[in-house]
Amino acid sequence: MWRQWIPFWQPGLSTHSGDVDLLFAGLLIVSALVIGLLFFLLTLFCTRYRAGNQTDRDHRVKKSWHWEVSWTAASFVCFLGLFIWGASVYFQIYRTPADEHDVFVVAKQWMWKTQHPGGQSEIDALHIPIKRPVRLVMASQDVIHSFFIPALRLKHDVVPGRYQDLEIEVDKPGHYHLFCAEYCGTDHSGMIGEVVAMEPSDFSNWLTQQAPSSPLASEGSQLFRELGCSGCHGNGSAVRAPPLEGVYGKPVPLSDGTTVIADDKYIRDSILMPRSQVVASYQPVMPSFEGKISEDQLLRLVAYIKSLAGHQS
Amino acid sequence: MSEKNYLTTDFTLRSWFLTTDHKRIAILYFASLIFFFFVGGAAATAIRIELATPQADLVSSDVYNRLFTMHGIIMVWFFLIPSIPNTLGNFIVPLMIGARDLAFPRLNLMSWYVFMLGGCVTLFAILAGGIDTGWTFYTPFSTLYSNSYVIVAAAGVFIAGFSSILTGLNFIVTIHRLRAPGLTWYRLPLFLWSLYATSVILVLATPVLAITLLLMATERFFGVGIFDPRIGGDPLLFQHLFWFYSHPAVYIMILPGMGVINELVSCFSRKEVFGYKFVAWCSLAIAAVGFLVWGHHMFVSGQSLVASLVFSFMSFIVAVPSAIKVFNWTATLHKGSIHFDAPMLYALAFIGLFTIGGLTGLFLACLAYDVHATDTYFVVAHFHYIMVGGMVTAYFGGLHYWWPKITGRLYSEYWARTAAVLIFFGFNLTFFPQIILGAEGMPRRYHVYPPEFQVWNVLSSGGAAILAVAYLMPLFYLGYSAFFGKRAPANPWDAPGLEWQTSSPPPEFNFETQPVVTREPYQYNERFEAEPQNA
Amino acid sequence: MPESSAVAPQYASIPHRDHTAELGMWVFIATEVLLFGGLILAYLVYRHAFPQGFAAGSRHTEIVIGTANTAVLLTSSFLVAWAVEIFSPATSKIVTWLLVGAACLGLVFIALKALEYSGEYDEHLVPGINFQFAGPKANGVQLFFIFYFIATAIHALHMLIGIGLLITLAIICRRASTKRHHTALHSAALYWHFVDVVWIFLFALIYLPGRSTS
Amino acid sequence: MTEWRPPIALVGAWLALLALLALTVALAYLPLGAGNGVVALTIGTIKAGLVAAIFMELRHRGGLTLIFAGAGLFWLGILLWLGSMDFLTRT
Repeated sequence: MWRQWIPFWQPGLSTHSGDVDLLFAGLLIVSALVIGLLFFLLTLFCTRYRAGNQTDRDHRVKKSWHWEVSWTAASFVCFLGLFIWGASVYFQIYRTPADEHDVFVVAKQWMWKTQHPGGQSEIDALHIPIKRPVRLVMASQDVIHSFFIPALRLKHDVVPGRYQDLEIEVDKPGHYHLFCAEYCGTDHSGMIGEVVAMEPSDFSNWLTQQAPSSPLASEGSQLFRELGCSGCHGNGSAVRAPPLEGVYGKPVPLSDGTTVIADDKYIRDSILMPRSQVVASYQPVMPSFEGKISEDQLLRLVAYIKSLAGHQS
Repeated sequence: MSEKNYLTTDFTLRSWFLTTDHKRIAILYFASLIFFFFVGGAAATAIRIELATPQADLVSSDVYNRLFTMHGIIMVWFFLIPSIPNTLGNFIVPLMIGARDLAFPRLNLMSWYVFMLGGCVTLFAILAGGIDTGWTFYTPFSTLYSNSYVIVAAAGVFIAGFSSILTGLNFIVTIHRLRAPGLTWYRLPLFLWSLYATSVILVLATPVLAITLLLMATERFFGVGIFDPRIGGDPLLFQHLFWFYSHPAVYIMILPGMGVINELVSCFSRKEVFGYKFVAWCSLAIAAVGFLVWGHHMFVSGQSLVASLVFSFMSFIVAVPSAIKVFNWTATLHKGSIHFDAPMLYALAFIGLFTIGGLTGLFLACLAYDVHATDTYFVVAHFHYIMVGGMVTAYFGGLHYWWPKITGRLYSEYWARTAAVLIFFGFNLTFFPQIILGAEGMPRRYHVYPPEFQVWNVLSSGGAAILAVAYLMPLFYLGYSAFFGKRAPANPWDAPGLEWQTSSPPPEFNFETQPVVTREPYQYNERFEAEPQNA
Repeated sequence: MPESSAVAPQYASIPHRDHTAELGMWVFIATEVLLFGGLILAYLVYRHAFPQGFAAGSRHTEIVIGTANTAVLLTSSFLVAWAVEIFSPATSKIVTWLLVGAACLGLVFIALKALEYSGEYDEHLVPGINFQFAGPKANGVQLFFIFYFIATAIHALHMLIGIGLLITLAIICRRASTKRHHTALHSAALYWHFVDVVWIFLFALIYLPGRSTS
Repeated sequence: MTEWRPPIALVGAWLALLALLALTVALAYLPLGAGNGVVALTIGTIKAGLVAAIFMELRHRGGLTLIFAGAGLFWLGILLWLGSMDFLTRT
């Protein structure tokens, strides 16, 4: 990478944060030039043309339009460049992540609860392996929160009522701040934690050392039975409901003629609002689980349905 | 004085509280705004004292949250938005266009009463127990989770909004219809162009705030509503509606400040404003394009990436006319004859601070950097550079400039210059560290914070102490001058504007005879000797 | 204060005052457009998200009352426009009756609206008070009815203000009708027509969707 | 004594409005799919235009009044366009 050749340049904690830092430097340089020019002119004019100072005040610039056009054009071109630069990095940061190592994040007043696919859960902390993209699937139990890791220059709001994907990757082991950046009530400033990035081997050690708990998918499987889902979706049931084996990640034809990809969001919506997107050739008979199931439980069910399609989680 | 002026026509309370004279209404507004400024300022002081240490030692989290909410609500709706339009604008607009009053004087008085009603309701909400939603009232926190006086506070803001609309309406119609003979659009002082642009925003954006707050309050009252995620409502819709008002509101706050700066820069460099037509149209361009950028508050909220892209682009576009203005003010100084009276010091401070505010705005408009900087102290510093460094500084500048006209007295130039310099340094010491804090990632609205941020917070709190003293100073020397200052002549700055053609203070109906305008604005006589003012 | 002259001191002449007042009214109407605009945005967003629910919700509104109300309001607007057109001291009696007629039609509108509200209350369609709607479209229907009640309530509030204005003007015309009241009447008429226009759009958004399907 | 009679334009506009009302209600029952919404709003716009042009006398008014009347609509357009853009382009 050409960036290594910039003198004194520290590559960031990740590719993305390095990009943002570079952008920041670019913005700083532009700002410094503008401020420098402006303050120079202000100082120059204020000293040279202060009242009582005998100086040449004739031949004032009267025709102004070509000055106006030139500095308008200059600012515009400069801004356009910054816009394109910023936008391209933004799209890199927020690109829809591929199916990677998933971690579920549930935000609630006032804590972060993270859960690994193996069932290991943490409060106000997140352990991840380095140099490997991790996909966070985030949901909020109550109000809007915002998942913010300053060291990664990365942030995303977690809005109740929907899932939010975010990809993170850290290149250096260490402990990094995790903040809630969207004001969320009394203990907003207490909703902080840390992201611990570890070498992959340390990470797997850490995973195995955690309090033994069943993987998310198996907890989901248990819920699936407890909540009565298996009564209809299970094999050999009397009610005709779409089978869930292998459905995750596949296109699903809907009764209104459209198709959706059965991703986390679709599964979540189908549990909470089962009749909004009904699978073609099935009757809309499923009851809504809105208000009967917490975000934690939802995530387990999603993990279970994913596992039915042979996904690791 | 032998002639009666607007202050001496009548001394009864009734003559003040039932007046339809725009000048007296301006004074009523002025008194109210000083009160609200110090209420909001007191909250700010408490916040800065609390943040001097990383732990919670002065107040609890709940109190802290109520403090910054109160600071925001009071400062935005009860100080910044009405500040220049309703005091200086109310006083100066009819004088500047050679009219005897605003188009609808009774509406003008009503607007003050509506404003005060809104203010009282909001103060009641604060005294009864406060609001802890932040000034942005984001749902679903405000509708379903907050245990504070949200509806009352929203009602206060809602009511005050009507006052804004009435003022904006009055200005628009006045500027269209009541200009003196010969006063064509291109002969209008630029202050009026910017107030006109401000009024357009007031009239077209405020109703959206009204309906948004109404929807929010309804949802809170009935426990179900349009933004409720439990029934499929979208909290982002609230943010869209809220920022459709609140981003243009930023321009409501800064455009009048820019307008004042035009007057000051040209008066104290004894030259016409460079590129008059460009500056005039830039005000309208800012007002119009300012409506297209609100989504830049939502780059990390989960709005669609396409929408973010459009809003970011528009945000860069709206920066262009602001940049043009800064360049034109600088060019105005070129080959001028610059006098460093107190108003000019404020104007120069404005140009510097506004430029820093504008440049930090570019950082935030830039999508990828905003992901890091939004909701941190970077944003706090940015908008304080615009609102406080820009607007409040311009307000003080304008206040000093027109003070002789308003009160008929001259203030102490020495104290005024001292205060201006002190404000400049206090301001930078308060808010520059916050830029750094933001870049390092300290989130805003944090009551306690990790200890590594303490150094910059202590600096900021120290600066705030200086700033607090500096803001108190004008209260004393201007207050003193209003009663004991030297009598001001009609035109102490030797300025050509119509407002200087009548006596100081002006008579009840402004002009004895209808003035007629025959030339462009800002035709300054170069050899002006400032009045010896150190009374 | 030296009042009692024909026009307030800031105006040069009576036409000057009248034009100024009319301009003020148009600015006010622009404000009002944006007030309803916020609601319309909410409507469009949710209709896009819940097309079925909004169609179902719409089918639960009373199209007969809605259509009758639209006709009532259009007619009332017509009467007001007529009154403005023929206004002069000579025709003050007719003008008075036209305004009273328009105001009465306004009251008919409000009465029909109240009837409709009570019907919806009985059907348990009032969100936040007694909303009950079974089935898959419940969320969309509920959002539709939240919009419906807020929009029509704000509209009805505007109607009440307008009725008050019309009655006031009718009384003025009855007592002492002079040329200078033409401006007041004209401004009130602009407001009344605007309320009418808002209803035309609310009618299209509330009552018409989903009629062709079931 | 004809001065009390309503001008023909007013009567015409009133009748046209009632006719359009009947038309829009009738068309709402035709199964046009997404076309129903478009038809309803188009007819609504025509009706609003009639009210504005004839009842509100915009056809006799100068440019300034037209600009003021249009400004509200223009900004309404901004609100609806940019406001719905987010929701229409979400993935």
